[in-house]
Amino acid sequence: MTEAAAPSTPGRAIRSPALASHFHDLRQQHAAADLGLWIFLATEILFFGGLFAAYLVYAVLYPDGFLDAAAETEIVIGTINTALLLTSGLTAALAVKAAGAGMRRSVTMLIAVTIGLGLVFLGAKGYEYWLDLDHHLYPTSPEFPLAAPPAKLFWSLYWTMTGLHAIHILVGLGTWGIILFQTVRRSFSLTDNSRIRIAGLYWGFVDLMWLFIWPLLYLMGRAT
Amino acid sequence: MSDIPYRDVDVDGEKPGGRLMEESYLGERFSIWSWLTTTDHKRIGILYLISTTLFFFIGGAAATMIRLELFTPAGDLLTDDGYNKVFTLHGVVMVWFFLVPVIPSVLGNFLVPLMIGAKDLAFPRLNLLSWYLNILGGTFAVWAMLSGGVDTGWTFYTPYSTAFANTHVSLTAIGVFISGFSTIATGVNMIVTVHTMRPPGMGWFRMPLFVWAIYATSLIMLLSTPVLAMVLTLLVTERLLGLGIFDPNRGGDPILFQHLFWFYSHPAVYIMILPGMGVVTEVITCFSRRRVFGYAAMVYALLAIAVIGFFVWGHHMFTSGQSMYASLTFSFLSFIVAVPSAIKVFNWIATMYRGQITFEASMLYAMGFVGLFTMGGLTGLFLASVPVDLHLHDTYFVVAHFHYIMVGGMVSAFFAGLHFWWPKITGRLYPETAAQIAALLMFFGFNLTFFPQYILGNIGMPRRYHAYPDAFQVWHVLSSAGAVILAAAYLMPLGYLVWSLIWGKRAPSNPWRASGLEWQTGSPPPKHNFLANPKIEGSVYDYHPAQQPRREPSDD
Amino acid sequence: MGEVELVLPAATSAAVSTDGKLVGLLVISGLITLLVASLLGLFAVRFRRGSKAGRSRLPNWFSRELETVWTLATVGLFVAIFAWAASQDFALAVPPARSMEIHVVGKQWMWKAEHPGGQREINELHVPAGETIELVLNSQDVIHSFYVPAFRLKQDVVPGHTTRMRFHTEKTGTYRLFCAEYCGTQHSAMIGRVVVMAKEDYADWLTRQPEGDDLEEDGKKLFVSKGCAGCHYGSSQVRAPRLAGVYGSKVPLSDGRVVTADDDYVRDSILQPKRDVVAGFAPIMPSFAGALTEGELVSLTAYIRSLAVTETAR
Amino acid sequence: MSRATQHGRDGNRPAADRRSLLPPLMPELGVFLALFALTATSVLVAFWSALGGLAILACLAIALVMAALVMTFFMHLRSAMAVMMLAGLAGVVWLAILFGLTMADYLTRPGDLGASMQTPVKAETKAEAAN
Repeated sequence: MTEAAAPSTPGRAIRSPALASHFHDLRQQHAAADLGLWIFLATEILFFGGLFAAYLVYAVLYPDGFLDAAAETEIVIGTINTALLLTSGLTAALAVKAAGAGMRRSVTMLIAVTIGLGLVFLGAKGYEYWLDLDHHLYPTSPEFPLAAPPAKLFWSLYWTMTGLHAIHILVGLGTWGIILFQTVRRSFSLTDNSRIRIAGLYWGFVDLMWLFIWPLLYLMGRAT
Repeated sequence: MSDIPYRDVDVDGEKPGGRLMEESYLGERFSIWSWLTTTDHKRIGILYLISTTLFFFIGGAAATMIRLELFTPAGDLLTDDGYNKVFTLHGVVMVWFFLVPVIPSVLGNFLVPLMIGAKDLAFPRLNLLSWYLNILGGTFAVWAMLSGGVDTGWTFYTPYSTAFANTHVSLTAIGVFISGFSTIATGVNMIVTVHTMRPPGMGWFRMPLFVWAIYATSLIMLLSTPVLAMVLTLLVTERLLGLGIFDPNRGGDPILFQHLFWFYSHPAVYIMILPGMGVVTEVITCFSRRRVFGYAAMVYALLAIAVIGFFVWGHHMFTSGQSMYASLTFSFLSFIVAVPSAIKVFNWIATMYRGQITFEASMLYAMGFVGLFTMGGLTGLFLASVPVDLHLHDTYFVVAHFHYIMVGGMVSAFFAGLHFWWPKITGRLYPETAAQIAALLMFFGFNLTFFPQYILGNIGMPRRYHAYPDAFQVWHVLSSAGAVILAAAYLMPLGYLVWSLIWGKRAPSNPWRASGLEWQTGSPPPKHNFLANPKIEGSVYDYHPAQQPRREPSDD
Repeated sequence: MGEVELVLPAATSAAVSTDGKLVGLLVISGLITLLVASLLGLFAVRFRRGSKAGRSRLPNWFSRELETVWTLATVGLFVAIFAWAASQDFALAVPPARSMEIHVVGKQWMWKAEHPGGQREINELHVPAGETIELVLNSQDVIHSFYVPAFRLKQDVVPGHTTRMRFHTEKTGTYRLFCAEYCGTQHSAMIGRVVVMAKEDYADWLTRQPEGDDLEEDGKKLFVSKGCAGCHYGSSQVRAPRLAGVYGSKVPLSDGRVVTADDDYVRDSILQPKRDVVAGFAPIMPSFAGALTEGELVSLTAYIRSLAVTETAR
Repeated sequence: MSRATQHGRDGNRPAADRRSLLPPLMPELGVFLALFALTATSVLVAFWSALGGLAILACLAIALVMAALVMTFFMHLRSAMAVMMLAGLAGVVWLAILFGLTMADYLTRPGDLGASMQTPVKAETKAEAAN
């Protein structure tokens, strides 16, 4: 990627206050930021991958136990949440696009909608947790309703997967919140700064993980 | 001992950097606060040097207690619990707070931008954050130790760690988890820097092998550490929240923990050794005055180790009840991953062939590295073959094997690098004779400590034993005696290096007349690394006859 | 005391062949180490700065060829060692015609063994020489590892799994037994000895053991005392499958699968009765997990196994 | 930072365009509709396909397609540099290594996998301990 460092960039970019002193030009700086985040996302894939590996092993060891246990999850809430996340994925992608075009009003609105959808997601998740606890679907609950031991494995994975995903949503919402604040304050250049693109990438990843968590936890064991 | 060449000779066209102390990264606006908030990769390298040294001596103190306890067969110095906590502390601190960060974060941080001719790493603030995370993680681990310790061994095997240990397992695991973020931050920084920050002229195959080594290491860090993070998360949720997925009472499989754990921890061994290989390549080429033998082969070997290293983790599990077919596959792949390591050893030796070899302390360390790494690597073959491993697994043979790699290899390489770049880092020359004595003492002490452990393993002494049968005592006494020498040898550099900071001679910008870009700037370098763009010309390791007097002018 | 030990006795056939591999590897790696060390030493002396040795430049093709040669040589050598070592695995994997089963339970911090005749011992294991013996290993708590250096064998004992360790004893003697997998506070006290005795001595030893009921007898008593007989016996009220002749047969399950009733199946049916319910029966049996010890389970299984033998053609 | 400099830097588009409420909606909106359709398909497959317990495999296949769409369009992998695709790919390949070699153990164990797992017995009577 030496090309990125080639000294053939227009002077406009070099003068930008968004350019850090150790970079040659904005193109190099943006390439570094994007690559950095993609690499980070690769590590995130492997982070969740450890959990998916555990799921795979136990689903192969105890296929019936897992089908039975998965039938107890709240599929309606899960599916609504899928729709919410996909919609927020759309608004986030559009926000990135708008930022590239310097459309500040549009960026502000799209980020606000993204945050709103994320908050609704968390709200639904919270309600779902409340229902789960009400049904004693917590592995240490003395009244855990499912008899086969592997059901507790499934529900441990359920809480861990959705919990870690929710933490990622929280981090994403925090990031969006700060960026929204900065956008409204006009404290950074939409086009020269890569933070909206970075946040958009991260949010896309959070979407992506849910796309796999959703079938594994909610769509399992529904066939009649 | 040997005459030290080129001490007072500087490169042609000396850059103005080294002359003015106030321009250097060290002297500029000195205050504690300016150091704690610095984003300069060189200063962060120094911060890491201080913290890893601290952790090294904490881990070393634990090692000393282990060796003292094992002096006699009966468990007399420590209680059994105490002993278990001490070896756990030794493992946790040495692995995660010394070996993993030491070369990438100290030397890598300091040198990678200098070596490729960049002003800084791509993400300077992330770099600083990584140090704070490392310190925070280490604080958790040390806090766990001070508030009663942890006794699971650094491997945290379930179900002992989840359901039976009453010690501070979660606290320690959280500490290691946090340090994992630090590792990932460093890895991201290094990879992005190498990809995007090289100036024109610094092509991929123009990079010094140290940079390649850090690049390969970073790949492993990034691809393995997240799985460790997950397995520790699962461990902690099982302990604290009852979300057990390794619990046999629920049909959980403790072997799954081992799979996930070793998916990280075997590649982590290469995180610990690859940077050492990079350092040794720089040192051997410099003091042999030779271009490295087989540059391309060295690069491919590094990358091959990084990739194949992920396919061999099951050789830690031959006795666990893992399927025989899986064991044989892992065994085969483990033999294959030894090939690129062997290639590197041959290349280092071939680099010395027809060289102009001098024996500065770094060269002594580097030669020690080649020998000890060879022994550590070859004994790895014993453990890679299934029937022999059934006997030697979890014995002192394993302990000796990985200490040959980690201590004989990695620690030697770190000292080689520390001495080699000390003049660049501090602007001071260290006393050569003292350093040479320390290097030899370390080599001797190391072998006396760990060679008897091969024999102990072979006669059946299991790991992590607090008391042992009398028949093993002779070898334990030898080992403990070696440890005393080793401890003294480790204290020596602490003394003379600190001494050199105050009384050492000022270093010229290129005391070794080495070829890397880092030697084209002042010692210590100025804040922004280079006052003028460094000259990237010729090939890497261009140890040219014109730069040095040689007897045969026909050479090269 | 304090004698120097350098060579381990080889008490099993595996030990003899492992020793072969070990010595072979020692010779190979010794030679390579010697080669590396002497080249390092030789070059360091011969090409020290200012020495008279010739230093003309090597042609490029030479270094390429050399690189290829040693790469291929290393690959060849390592693959050969692998194949040689792996051949032993394949040999060990073939189950012997007949073997003597001894149940061993590892728990913090002791080894408990139970012989086929019901004789029990703790931290000791007596076995006859010249026999193929299969240890059936279970753990009651954490992972342990059954390690007899003189056998050159160790096998982890993992809770949740039944692991097996098979060996053919060759040499009589008393050998050390260790727990090789770290298991907690008194890990280093989880040691004992394995005594390999001549067959006659072993038979003699067995008779001298205190009155241990044999496994089947033990199991029969448990079958009554733990309440199994209440349902699984002919006159009982609750509908539950009879167990005579079940062992070793194919059992149709309520979900359509057919399984073979072996040790693991019996064990699981006791501990997790709802998992594999026999066709035609309601899943009403309670789990006995926690109500039975590992030893009691072994006895119960042995009793159920014996029912198969008595009922079918003997 | 002054408002004037900011605006100067916010691209070369005319001011009116920059003030419009939304950026061009295509192709993101189209992709979004496709994702919704796939979500619905996934639910249908999960409930009413003839695959029984294996329906989850079909759902995961659909999830893969959806993930590819999200990466390509929402995460702009389309216009990213090759090395970034490589980074993402590395994550997936290494995941395959983790899954593959772990399952290489579990799938080649002798006997029925799930049935060979047992519940260890924790409680032990005093008498047994004393024995």
